[in-house]
Amino acid sequence: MTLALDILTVVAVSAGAFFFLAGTVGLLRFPDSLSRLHALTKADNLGLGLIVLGLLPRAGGVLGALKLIAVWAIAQFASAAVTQLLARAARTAEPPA
Amino acid sequence: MISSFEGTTASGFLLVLAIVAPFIGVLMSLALGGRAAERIALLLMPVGLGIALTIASGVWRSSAALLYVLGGWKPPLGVVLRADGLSAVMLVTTAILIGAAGLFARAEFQVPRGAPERRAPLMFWTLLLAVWGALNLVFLSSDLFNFYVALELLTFAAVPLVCLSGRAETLAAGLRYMLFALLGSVFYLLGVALLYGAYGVLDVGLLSSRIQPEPVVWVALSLMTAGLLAKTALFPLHLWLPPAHAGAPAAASAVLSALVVKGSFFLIVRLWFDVMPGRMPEAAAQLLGALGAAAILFGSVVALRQTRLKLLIAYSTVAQIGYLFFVFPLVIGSDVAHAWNGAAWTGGWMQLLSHAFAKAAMFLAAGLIAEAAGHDRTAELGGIGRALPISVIAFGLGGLSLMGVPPSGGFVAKWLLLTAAIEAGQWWWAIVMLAGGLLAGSYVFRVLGQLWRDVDEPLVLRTKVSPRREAIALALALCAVLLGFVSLEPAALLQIGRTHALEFVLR
Amino acid sequence: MAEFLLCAAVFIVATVAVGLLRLLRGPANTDRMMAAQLLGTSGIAALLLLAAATGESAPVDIAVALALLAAFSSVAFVTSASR
Amino acid sequence: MNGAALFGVIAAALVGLGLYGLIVHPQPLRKILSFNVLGSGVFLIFGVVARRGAGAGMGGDPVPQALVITGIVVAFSATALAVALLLRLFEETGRASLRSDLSGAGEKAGGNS
Amino acid sequence: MTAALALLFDFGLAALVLIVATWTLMTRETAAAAVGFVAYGLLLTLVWVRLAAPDVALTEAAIGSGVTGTLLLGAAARLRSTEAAAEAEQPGRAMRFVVALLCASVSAGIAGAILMLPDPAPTLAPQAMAALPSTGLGNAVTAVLLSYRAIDTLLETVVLVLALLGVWSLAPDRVWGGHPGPLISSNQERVLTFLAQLLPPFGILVAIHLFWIGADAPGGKFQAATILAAMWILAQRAGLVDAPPVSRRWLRLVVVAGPAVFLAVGFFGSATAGAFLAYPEGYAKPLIIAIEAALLPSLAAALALLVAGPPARTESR
Repeated sequence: MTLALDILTVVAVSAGAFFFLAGTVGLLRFPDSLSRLHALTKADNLGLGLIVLGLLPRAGGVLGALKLIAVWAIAQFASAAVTQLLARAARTAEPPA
Repeated sequence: MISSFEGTTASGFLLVLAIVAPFIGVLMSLALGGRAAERIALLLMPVGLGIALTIASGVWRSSAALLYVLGGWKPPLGVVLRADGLSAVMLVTTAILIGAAGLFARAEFQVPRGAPERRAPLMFWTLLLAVWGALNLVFLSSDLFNFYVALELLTFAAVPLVCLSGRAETLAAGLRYMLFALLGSVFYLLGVALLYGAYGVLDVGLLSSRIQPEPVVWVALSLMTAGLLAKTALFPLHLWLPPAHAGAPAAASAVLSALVVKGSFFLIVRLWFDVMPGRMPEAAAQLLGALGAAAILFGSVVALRQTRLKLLIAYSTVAQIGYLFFVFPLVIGSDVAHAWNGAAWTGGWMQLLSHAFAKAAMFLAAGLIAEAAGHDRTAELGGIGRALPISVIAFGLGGLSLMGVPPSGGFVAKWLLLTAAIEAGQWWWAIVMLAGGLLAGSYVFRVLGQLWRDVDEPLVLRTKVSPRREAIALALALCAVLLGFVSLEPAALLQIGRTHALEFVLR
Repeated sequence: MAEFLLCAAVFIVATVAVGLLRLLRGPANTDRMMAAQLLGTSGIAALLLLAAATGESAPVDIAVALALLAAFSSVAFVTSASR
Repeated sequence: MNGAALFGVIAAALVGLGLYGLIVHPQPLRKILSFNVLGSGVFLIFGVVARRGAGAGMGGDPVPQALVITGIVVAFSATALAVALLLRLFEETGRASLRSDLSGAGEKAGGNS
Repeated sequence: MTAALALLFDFGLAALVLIVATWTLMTRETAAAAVGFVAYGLLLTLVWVRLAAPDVALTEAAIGSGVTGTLLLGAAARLRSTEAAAEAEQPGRAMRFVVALLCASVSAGIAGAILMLPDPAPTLAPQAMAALPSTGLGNAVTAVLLSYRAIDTLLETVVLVLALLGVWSLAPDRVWGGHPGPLISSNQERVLTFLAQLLPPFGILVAIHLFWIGADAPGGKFQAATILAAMWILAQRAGLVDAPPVSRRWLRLVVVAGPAVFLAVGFFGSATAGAFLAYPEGYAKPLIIAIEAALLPSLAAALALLVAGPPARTESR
């Protein structure tokens, strides 16, 4: 059981780290603000989500797990809204050519 | 280490009250609003003066510092309040001057019965109380970090007072003052961090028993001193002072020039005479003296060229602050055995006190003149001497003390410093003092000449000036003069509480 | 396991270090804010990993606060820019 | 070199950087920002001092840590007051500069800031 | 292995802090610098975690980066039109070089002093720990703030009140007593409204959590109050609530209540425990929690109102 959970942790955390890498590369390489924003969302949603998932078995108690889920939920909702707001700001900053 | 603290002395609780009472006033004024602020302030003023006098008499009678251990936690973990002779003198001076400023300001910041709350009066009274509380904390605390909090309280109370009128130039002056003050306190805090890192204590007494002359200490103390110099507006860090002090309402200018800049000077003295007694390097002492000399010459020359009364008085503050810094080369440079009884020490404090009274009187008088004439351009104030003789006399008497004309407090101060300079063989400071006196004479008499000048058509006053307010300015000016008649015996008060420091000097 | 989690934290912070180039390069301030946003999220991830690796709970609380305030900063950015 | 010493050096560098910005930048807002960087450097020095004093089962000396918390709140208050002053100055004059603020004050000398 | 990893992490973090700080100070545009400052604050939070100061890390995240960042971002946006004029006032190259030299020597002196600090370092940690049981607390930082050095904290809350008074005192006379900040219509941005409805419940929960654990674990009133303040500002920015007029009695009472209760407990201590700000035996923890509970709304209101600025209008929504 613990081995399976450990494997879950390793896999999920590694996958999460990968999405952070992907998000960063996207943020750097994509040509315009909107597609960069898209890359950012990936890191925000999937990267953090997977890491939280991976850490859940190690949270040590219900309160710890709840906190982890709260972090994820807050980051999730906030990033969804913030992405829209930033997208609007980006559109007004550089109007499509 | 803890056992070296004897604990709270009798009537030590008064130290807490001296600090806390003004802040209780601030909170109540804000909560009640409207007319309450003025009443609370005026009610607290006699109470505060009573507390200050009781503390002073307690220090005088017991010939020892009063102590109060806050929260029952002795240093190094806790914080103590400590009132020595210096604290006592400063507490009483502050209470008198704050009271005078308050009585003077009533005409300007009164709220009529039933009128809605107005911004300026509410702010003036609460901030005046806040300045008072912050100064009392500076004088009574004996913990390096607590000093920092006191400095910040002082800044937050003083800056809004500068911009109370809301005019653009006072806003700019206030912002500049704020930036200088913040830079000053952050440098002070930096030094505190290093000292704590080296010795693990913040209490002045404990620190002075552990501190060693080593590189970390020199770095820390020079950073702290530099920060405090910026707040004291010692040349060349004086740029913020003239516009700030000239732009504030008269009563606030009086408090700022007479007391607030002295707060940071007081901490410099605490650092070099209590934390690190008698160990200031000769070169540093001479440097401070040289900056003081430059301040005297520069401030006086620029004051001479001012065309507006309040700016002239503000530049004269820049110059008069310079004299205070002669204490460092003269006390540290003279024969150490005589250092504490030395003329320089007493002269320095006499200068601080006489300048406080003289400058407060001058700002209040200038405020009345500006109020009556509608402006303070000296060239156009001819004939005001006839219209407001008492104010002009108050201004003139204050000026005499600045010049050092006998018999005034300023004379005694400058005479003591002068003789100390000659006795110590540092005649160059004596020359600067003489030149400073002559320059002060020129700018004071130039203005007095303009104010007394006869004009063909009599000056039309915009408003009537209440004789009571003129009397307050005159009374303060007379105090500055009368300080010259006081026998120097009470100067022994300045020595009380210095004993543990004395051991270091004599060793 | 602790070492793996620490490694992951180091890795994520390293990627962010590269991502901060976007902060420096811009060109628009919106891009810069995105980089700050990503930094916030990865900071949260790193704190969670650190907490799991060391067994302390404090970093998790800091992460919760960061999650709230990262969103807050972005809102402040957008609303002040649009005013 | 351990972590505390490393961050100590960084803190010293931040103080220098903040001081440079505070002196060189003409815009008051940049001065305020520089002040915040300078302040954070000072706080970090407290942090390093605290970390060096770890003991008695604690990762750091709690006294300097508590002082930093007080310091951060004070620095924020200072920033808020300075920013409010600056914005009011801008509303009144349309400018945000400390220069030539004495033009209306009839002052000739001493304005050489 | 772990130690090496940690050191690697520290080096990377230190380099990032230095790069972002330098860029923030040197970049041309002030708004960009303000964004840089937010990022800088986030990095500092990590540094504080690494320095084993989680209480400070929370404060830095909340105040240093979050609320200060908001203040700077807002001011930079307002002052954008003044940027070009300021450019011309920059001192010349030679002057900047001299200043840089001066600052470098200051840095070098401080760095030298830090490296010369004695080893083993003097510390009050053992004393703070030994005295902890008598306060009933589990968090030594909270004990320093509310017991050993309670006077600093008491006066610091007065500093906040004074700062607020100072900000309010800048109001033009004609709008005295009015609302701070510009008039914001509700439903301007649907997304923003959504966020401002969604986040505050979370924020309040988190604040209560931080407040509650503060006695025994990292956290406490300052951090909790800042989060509450941030939520209030968020709701204001979204136009959900209006900043209250500064003449409101309830508002002033909320601001004053915290320091007032603190003072009252202080005097209670001088009557019952022999010293101002002392706690009677066995009652330390409940009294400290009472002070913190009274401070929480006061601090939150003061912080949020400091960000909102001076009264600017008399018309309400």
